[in-house]
Amino acid sequence: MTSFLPAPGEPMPHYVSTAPFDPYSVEAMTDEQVRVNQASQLRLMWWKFRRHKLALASGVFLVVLYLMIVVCEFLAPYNLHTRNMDYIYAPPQAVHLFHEGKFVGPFVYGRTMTLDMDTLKRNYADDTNDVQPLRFFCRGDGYRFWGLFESNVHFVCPATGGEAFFLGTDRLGRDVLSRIIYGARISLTIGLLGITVSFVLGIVIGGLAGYHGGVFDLIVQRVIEVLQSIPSIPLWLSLAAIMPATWSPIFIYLAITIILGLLDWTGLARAVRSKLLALREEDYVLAAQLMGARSSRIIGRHLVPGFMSHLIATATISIPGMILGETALSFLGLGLRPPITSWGILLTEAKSVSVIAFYPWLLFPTIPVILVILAFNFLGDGLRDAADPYK
Amino acid sequence: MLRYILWRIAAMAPTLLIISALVFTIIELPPGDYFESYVAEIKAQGEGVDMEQIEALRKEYGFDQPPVLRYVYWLGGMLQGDFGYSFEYELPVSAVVGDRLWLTILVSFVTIIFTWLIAFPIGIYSATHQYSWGDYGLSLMGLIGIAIPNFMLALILMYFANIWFGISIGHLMDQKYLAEPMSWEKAKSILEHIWIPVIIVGAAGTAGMIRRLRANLLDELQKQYVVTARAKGLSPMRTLVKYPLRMALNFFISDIGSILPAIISGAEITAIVLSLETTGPMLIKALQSQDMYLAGSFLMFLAFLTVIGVLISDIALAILDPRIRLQGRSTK
Amino acid sequence: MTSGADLLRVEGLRITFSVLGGEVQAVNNANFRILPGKVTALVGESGSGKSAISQAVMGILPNVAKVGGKILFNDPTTAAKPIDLLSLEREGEEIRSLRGTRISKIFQEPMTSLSPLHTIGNQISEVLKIHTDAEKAERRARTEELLGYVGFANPKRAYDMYPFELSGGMRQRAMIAMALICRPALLIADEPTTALDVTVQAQILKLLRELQVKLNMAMLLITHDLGVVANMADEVVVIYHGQIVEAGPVEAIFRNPQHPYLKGLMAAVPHFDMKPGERLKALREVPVKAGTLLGTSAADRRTGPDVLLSVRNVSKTYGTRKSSWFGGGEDTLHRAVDDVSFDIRRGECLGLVGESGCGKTTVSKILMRAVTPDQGSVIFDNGEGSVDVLKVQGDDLKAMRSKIQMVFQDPVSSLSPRMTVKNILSEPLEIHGRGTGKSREETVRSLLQAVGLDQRFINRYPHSFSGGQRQRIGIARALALVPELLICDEPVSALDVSVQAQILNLLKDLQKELGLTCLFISHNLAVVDYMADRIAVMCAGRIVELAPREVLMRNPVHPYTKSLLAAVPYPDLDRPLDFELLKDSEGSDMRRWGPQFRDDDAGDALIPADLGGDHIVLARRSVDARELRP
Amino acid sequence: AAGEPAFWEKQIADGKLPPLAERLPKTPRVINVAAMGRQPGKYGGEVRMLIGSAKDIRLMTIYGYARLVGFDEALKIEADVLESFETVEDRIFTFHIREGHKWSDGTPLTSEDFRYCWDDVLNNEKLSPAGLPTALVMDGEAAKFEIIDERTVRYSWSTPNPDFLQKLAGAQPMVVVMPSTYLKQFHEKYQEEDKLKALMKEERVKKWSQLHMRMARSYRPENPDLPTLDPWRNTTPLPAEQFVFERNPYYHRVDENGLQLPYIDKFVLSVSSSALIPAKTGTGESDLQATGIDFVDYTFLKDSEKRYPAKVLLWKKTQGSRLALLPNLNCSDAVWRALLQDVRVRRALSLAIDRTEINKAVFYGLTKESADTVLPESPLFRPEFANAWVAHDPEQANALLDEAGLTKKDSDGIRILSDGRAAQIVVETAGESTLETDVLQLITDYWQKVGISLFIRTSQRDTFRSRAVGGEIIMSMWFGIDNGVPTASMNPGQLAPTADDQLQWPVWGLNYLSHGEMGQAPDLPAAVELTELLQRWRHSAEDAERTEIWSRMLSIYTDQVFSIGIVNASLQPILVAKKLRNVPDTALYGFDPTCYFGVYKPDTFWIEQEA
Ligand SMILES: Nc1ncnc2c1ncn2[C@@H]1O[C@H](COP(=O)(O)OP(=O)(O)OP(=O)(O)O)[C@@H](O)[C@H]1O
Ligand SMILES: Nc1ncnc2c1ncn2[C@@H]1O[C@H](COP(=O)(O)OP(=O)(O)OP(=O)(O)O)[C@@H](O)[C@H]1O
Ligand SMILES: [Mg+2]
Ligand SMILES: [Mg+2]
Repeated sequence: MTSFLPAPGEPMPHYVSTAPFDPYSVEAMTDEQVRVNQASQLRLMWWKFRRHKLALASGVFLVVLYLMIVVCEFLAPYNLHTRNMDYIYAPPQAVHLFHEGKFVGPFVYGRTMTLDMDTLKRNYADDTNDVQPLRFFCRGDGYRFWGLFESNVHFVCPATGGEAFFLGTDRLGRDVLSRIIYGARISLTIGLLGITVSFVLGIVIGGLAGYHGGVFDLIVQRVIEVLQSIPSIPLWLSLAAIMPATWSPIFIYLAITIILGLLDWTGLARAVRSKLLALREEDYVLAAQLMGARSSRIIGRHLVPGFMSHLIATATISIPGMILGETALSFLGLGLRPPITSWGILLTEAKSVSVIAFYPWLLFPTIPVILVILAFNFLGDGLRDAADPYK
Repeated sequence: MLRYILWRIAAMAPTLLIISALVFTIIELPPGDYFESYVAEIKAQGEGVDMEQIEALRKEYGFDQPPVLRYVYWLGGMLQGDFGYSFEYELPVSAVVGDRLWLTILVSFVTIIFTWLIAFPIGIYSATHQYSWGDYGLSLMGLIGIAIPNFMLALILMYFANIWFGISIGHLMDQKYLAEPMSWEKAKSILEHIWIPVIIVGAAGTAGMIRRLRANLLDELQKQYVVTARAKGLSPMRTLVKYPLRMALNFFISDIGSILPAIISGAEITAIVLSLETTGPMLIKALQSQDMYLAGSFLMFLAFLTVIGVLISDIALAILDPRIRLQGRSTK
Repeated sequence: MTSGADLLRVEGLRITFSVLGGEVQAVNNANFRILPGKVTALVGESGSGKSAISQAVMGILPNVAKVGGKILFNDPTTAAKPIDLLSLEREGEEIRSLRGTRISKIFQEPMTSLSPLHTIGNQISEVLKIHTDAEKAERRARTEELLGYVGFANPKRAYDMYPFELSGGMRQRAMIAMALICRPALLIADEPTTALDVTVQAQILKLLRELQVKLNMAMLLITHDLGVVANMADEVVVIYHGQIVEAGPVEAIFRNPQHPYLKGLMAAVPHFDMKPGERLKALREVPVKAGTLLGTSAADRRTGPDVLLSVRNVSKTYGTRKSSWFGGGEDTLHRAVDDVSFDIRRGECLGLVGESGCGKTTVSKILMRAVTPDQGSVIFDNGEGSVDVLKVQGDDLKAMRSKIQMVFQDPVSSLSPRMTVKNILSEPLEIHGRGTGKSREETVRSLLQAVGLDQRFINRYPHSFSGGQRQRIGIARALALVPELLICDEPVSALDVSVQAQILNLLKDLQKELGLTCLFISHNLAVVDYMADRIAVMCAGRIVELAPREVLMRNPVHPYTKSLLAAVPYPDLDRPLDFELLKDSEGSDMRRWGPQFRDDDAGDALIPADLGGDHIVLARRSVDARELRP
Repeated sequence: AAGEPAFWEKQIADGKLPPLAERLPKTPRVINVAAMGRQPGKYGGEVRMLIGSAKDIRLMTIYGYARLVGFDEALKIEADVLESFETVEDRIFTFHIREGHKWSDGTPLTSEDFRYCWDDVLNNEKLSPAGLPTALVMDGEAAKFEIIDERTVRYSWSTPNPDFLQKLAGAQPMVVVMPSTYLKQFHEKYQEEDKLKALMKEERVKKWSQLHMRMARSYRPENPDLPTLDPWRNTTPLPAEQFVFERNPYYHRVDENGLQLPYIDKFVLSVSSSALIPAKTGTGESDLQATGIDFVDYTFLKDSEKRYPAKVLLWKKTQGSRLALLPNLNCSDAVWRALLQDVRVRRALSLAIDRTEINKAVFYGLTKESADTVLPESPLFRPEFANAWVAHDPEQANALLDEAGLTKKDSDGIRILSDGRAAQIVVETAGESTLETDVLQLITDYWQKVGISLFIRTSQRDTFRSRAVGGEIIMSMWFGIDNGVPTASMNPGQLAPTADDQLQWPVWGLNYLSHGEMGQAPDLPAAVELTELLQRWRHSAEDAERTEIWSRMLSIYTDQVFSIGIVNASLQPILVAKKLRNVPDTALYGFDPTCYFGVYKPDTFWIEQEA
């Protein structure tokens, strides 16, 4: 279109557009717009979330992981407690596809162990003549699936009579990979319980204190102060000492996690409170009040969303603390005990310098921990963006 | 404001009182007492003990009296600056703690500074360069830092620091400097050692801080007042620091109260693994052996730090945000 | 060099916003120019892209926006060639050295545009800090001086105040001060005076004029107030739906409007000579099917006592901080509302006008129980028994909340930033349990239609709307519950006259059909004149005059009322504001009022004097009513 | 002078210290180093050692091993600090002090020091509120103490007291002599009240008895001023993270060349967390290390030989069993108590264990599968003790359990108890290392095969004793008898219920310990017999009789399987710096009776200085 503008500095002509004018005209909506127009807020958020590929991938990864912990008996090549006394501290075994240039499918070489009596080290050597093809959907260690029915089908097993330790074995000859797979069960569930408890408490209490202020806030603040003053380790020690001896270790651990959750809300509550102290002065809060909204609604619908990013970040960042929380407990001799295992336990088993020096494969459990933490964080990022109106 | 501060300080007294009662309960909670664990420890080493001697000691220290009375004595003592007696060391608590307190505070402060120095720039960078490679990379590093348990990080760092740099394993300094007064050499040795605990203890906090700072900043960066600041011609950095960062600091400041105690207690495991000359291992040991006055006084010290921290945090919050400072007065 | 003569030249500007589900074309091929020292007014419908253009000039469009075209800026102080502002690096050195000093902007929404954590003095003087080498003390002095110019009674105190302590108009003036402090070559004023009463507005316009002359400052004036345009502009550009439909010298535009949109606009302006019952001519008339739309029948509304709400002797004092923080308790007190009494009658519309910062918003908030007064009572009686608004609790309170609703003065901050329009509008219905999910969505859609908003917007967040659109969301929300009393605090200030007409008509219809009672706060006297049955005039926390509309308009008694009426700008080139004359009128300066209206220390308190015929004026006890008559 | 350690040169030159001849007793104890099969050494050097807590400075008292009388390497009692001693019927003990023997501060050691200890400390109610140590009381009769002359004292009883010398020779010796000259200043009888008050204030204690106790503690030498007779004396006051022990200038032993022992000038003990000790040891931070490192660290330590000039030795531990399961015969659960008191059950549990596999998996096959009994190194050893019920025989185990009435099994194959519960045993362990839990996991599997399920619970060590006494513990994992290399003249108390920390019968032990006031007397015939045998031993003065009693007790103990031993003769790695000489390559390692290094005379260790 040509410009009606006069040359610079020249007087302005009177320009009138000749385009047709209809005050009632509206642009036709594209299909996309119609869809957006009818969608609910959740759906909108899902659409926005979908655009964040990494978050999506993380979400899928986590879903798969959680599905996996349901069937870990099947996925793990060995049982949690299967030992092989002939393969103590065996390093990871590589999976090969070609033997002497010929394709034979996935297989591992058999191994021979020699014990060096001078240094008391076990040395393992691949026996390249002993090809042990892996079996899939095969029969191996028997287990009781979810304590319900007997089975012995595994996704992958070593050749009959052979062994395959993809991530090596520990000091009792137990398969590290299988233990990692089993460990996920505890690590991915119990810790999250603690987070949930502390989050709910933190948001509710902090929200009420920040929104209402006054005497309630005063009391909550003092309670928080008191709770924050008690460091967790003495608490663990005392709690562990008074837990009835007859409770099973997993139950005790569960109880401690929940109690910790019950005590851990303070930091979050303070953050929520101080943020709300500021936010509650906003006009939109007043508007909601004048509509007759109850505090729960104002906190839940108006204030907390404004704080969502922080909450998501805090949640994702406290996940490692919860997954690994037991390592600190175990370190003090209070954590989970065999026969149960978790990633934290697997890691505490590697608590001497000699492991780092000689058996570094026992550090493998850090990898799933890192992956899970990354996944949760990227998922959190995606959620944050989905909830962000400015995106 | 002044009145508020005075009032807050006055409110600390009852809080501390309640805390002291709680602390006492927590220490009392586990069955048995110091003498019990003392006997156990001695016996575990195959030595013999004279139970009657122990009984006599128990009387000596008033363990035949009801806990409430002992609590009152302890509290009374503390008010007079007497923090009680360590059974384990058979010395007054104040004598036992000695240098450890200063080293603890040193480590904690260095850690806090380290955390901030790293977390703030990275957090800001991550927020302003969301989804850039830098954002991903730095986040990744921080997250890996928290994904590895402290004790393991400690072992790994310690081991490789020894292998690669020849730094002696563990501790805050070469042990030959332990008994010596401060000197250039000693300071150097401390510097050589302190980075390991600082990195380990700081790792978790740093990552947490980066992520939360980033999240909070991302929320603020879009606000209209940021646009206004840009429209004034303020440079992006200055804009960020003066406006959104200050807003985003809310969460950070509200948490100041627990930073120091969190670092001190978060460092406990690390301190044990690294055998640092800080209060952490001593506290844990005291708790385990039920050396109750030692443990109790430590805990009260931590509590005191917390309470002071919360006070500072409340005041800082009021300075930071006038809406909080003038709450209840301005609008209602 | 010919091109040197245009200060700003916008050529083929295109702005699109990408939103979920597609793109919004906000500006489409806009061309205009601004001459140095001259004023170009940009008028147009709400949401037509005016603010977007101004943002493009400043380079502060949000990330989701895409821009095309050219914006050439030719700084008269430098001899260099014109710079294309769009080609500059987004946050680069070059553009930053222009922002704030050479080009500055008065933002449309002053509340959110100011940081709540910093005093306004700090925020204003910061501009000096960035662009000049002035020392701290000097910066403060210059800031205070300017605050005085823009009408702050006590600039020293104002310097240390936080935005949330200021009234809407005061924030706007702070914003203006911020834009002017570095004496820019080009000032973009986006609705600079919407929150100001006419006297202050006149004062500001005068100030702008002076600067324009003295500093050769050019101005891009974005406004809906054709009166202001007529008084200020040299050239006018009319924009509709992102497209420029008419442009030309102000003379041509006013005397010879051509485009149907502009004609409609002119026709929609409310004026003082309207006959009772005459309707405004909106560009688009939306028939209100009030009954069905809002789901309540009006019949049962008409019963009940005559007075719906009665306000007696309410006062509200704000403590002001001393600038030092350890100042302890000796705050100075500021009376925001001072012994105010009035009634709102069932079915009427009471207009409330007055000086900016005189306490109108505070009064309205007291009625809503958003602010607790120091003393006084507010009784609400809709026939189901009277309730003391200030004391009611629990379910009664909730019930009352559904009957009194408010349209906030600042539309942005009163909308939850993280809720979509749909959620915002259906929230009151949810709270009070009205309807089902489906029926609520229906209601939301009809509300949107009623206030003239596109259905397409239903899933957008508040920040992606233009000022006027947001204001309409606020109105729609207040209407959702079909309240009995609606308090409107500047409900149409951000709307162009045509949409304003549409909204005003809507309110009128509702009033008629539903018996809606209304407290209407506005600075636009013509609008108040159109809407109100009775009008109350406030000054410095007190009601100085209250009378039926025609009486007040024809026969104002109080000197403040008179000066208000004198300061109204008319959209008529032949009735320009006489700035010189205005300076001499009394305005809100009490010292220049006649002695009968003055509250001297003589202990002779002011009381409302009844002049008969519902006409009340605040005067000395000892003065006879007849003396007050002019 | 020749033979003067360079360490003291300056002090002697300054006149602060008399020359060697005046410092040594007239008849020093001459250690013929060469005759021990070692190399006579040279003075000098410093040995670094790591300890887990400040309390471990007591190790120096144990390592130093200067006792009135002490064990030689063959565990025979010989005079050490004493010039000589005479015994009559194990009843009358006469001690002769070396002439000119001095405490480490130069004050002479005389019978006054014995008297002070006897009269003013042991028999002082405030200082010894619990009365005389048990070894000084025989059947209720306190010893008779006489001073014969300045250098001779005598202790006597009317019946034999075989424990007396043993106690004096122990790792933690009974104290009967104290540096009276130094200590009198802390005694109310000898010190003026206000001075005493001042001292109490200085030391921040409330009672003079506390003051005295603290200043006089010799086992854990926390008081650097306390004169000692040990080869090294502490110079660092508490609290500290590093303790320096330096040579005692008045030490009473010399080598065959007339050099005053010890050869080594200084021991530097650094406190480190116990978890770090292996790592630090493996990085060359210790010159002589045994505590804090365990068999599992061997590989790592061995590997460090490549980098640091050190070698790792393996000594044999003296414990009767490295790990033993102790069924609590006094547990409060009546059903379990009855079962555990049934010898068939104990035997079955023992038979069910595959010790060979445990040995192989956890100990590289280097230990010996054995019942909890004495080691072959003991003259009392007999193969049948070691082999009692240790064969891996699940069939017999099953049969025994069936016999014991546990015939019913549930669907998982776990036996059902008489009250219908499944046979689940919670085994508690202090679990300081993973060793215990690893072995327990293996045992879990073995027991599973005989229908017993095992649960592992780790608990704090300090509550063990009280919970065991309270009957809360059904079974625990601990180590076996402390002293696996006893001689007949050593007290066999560890085989009978004599203490409340014997987790297999804590209540019976408590009864014995409290002279029948607390707990319950054993009612199980075998346990009763053990108690009676112990009584006989205490009253016998004949070696032959004692040997017979020992055999009988060992036989009962192992046949009855009162503790289920797993393996013994496990190995203790000892890290020794290459430059450190005279450390035996193989030896027995244990607190009791070899006092860790003690009986191997660390004062004869020396450091080869590089040229
Ligand atoms: N961030 C955004 N995202 C999406 N759409 C936007 C955004 N900002 C503005 N818009 C849309 O662009 C159009 C023009 O907005 P603009 O603010 O320029 O209007 P305006 O002319 O200033 O109106 P008013 O007079 O009401 O302030 C409007 O339809 C608005 O909904
Ligand atoms: N929170 C507060 N703290 C202190 N003073 C306040 C506060 N809110 C309002 N005020 C003061 O009260 C007076 C009245 O304010 P109010 O908002 O009622 O004015 P208004 O009549 O609505 O003005 P405008 O037309 O400009 O919106 C002003 O002087 C303002 O400075
Ligand atoms: Mg606009
Ligand atoms: Mg207002």
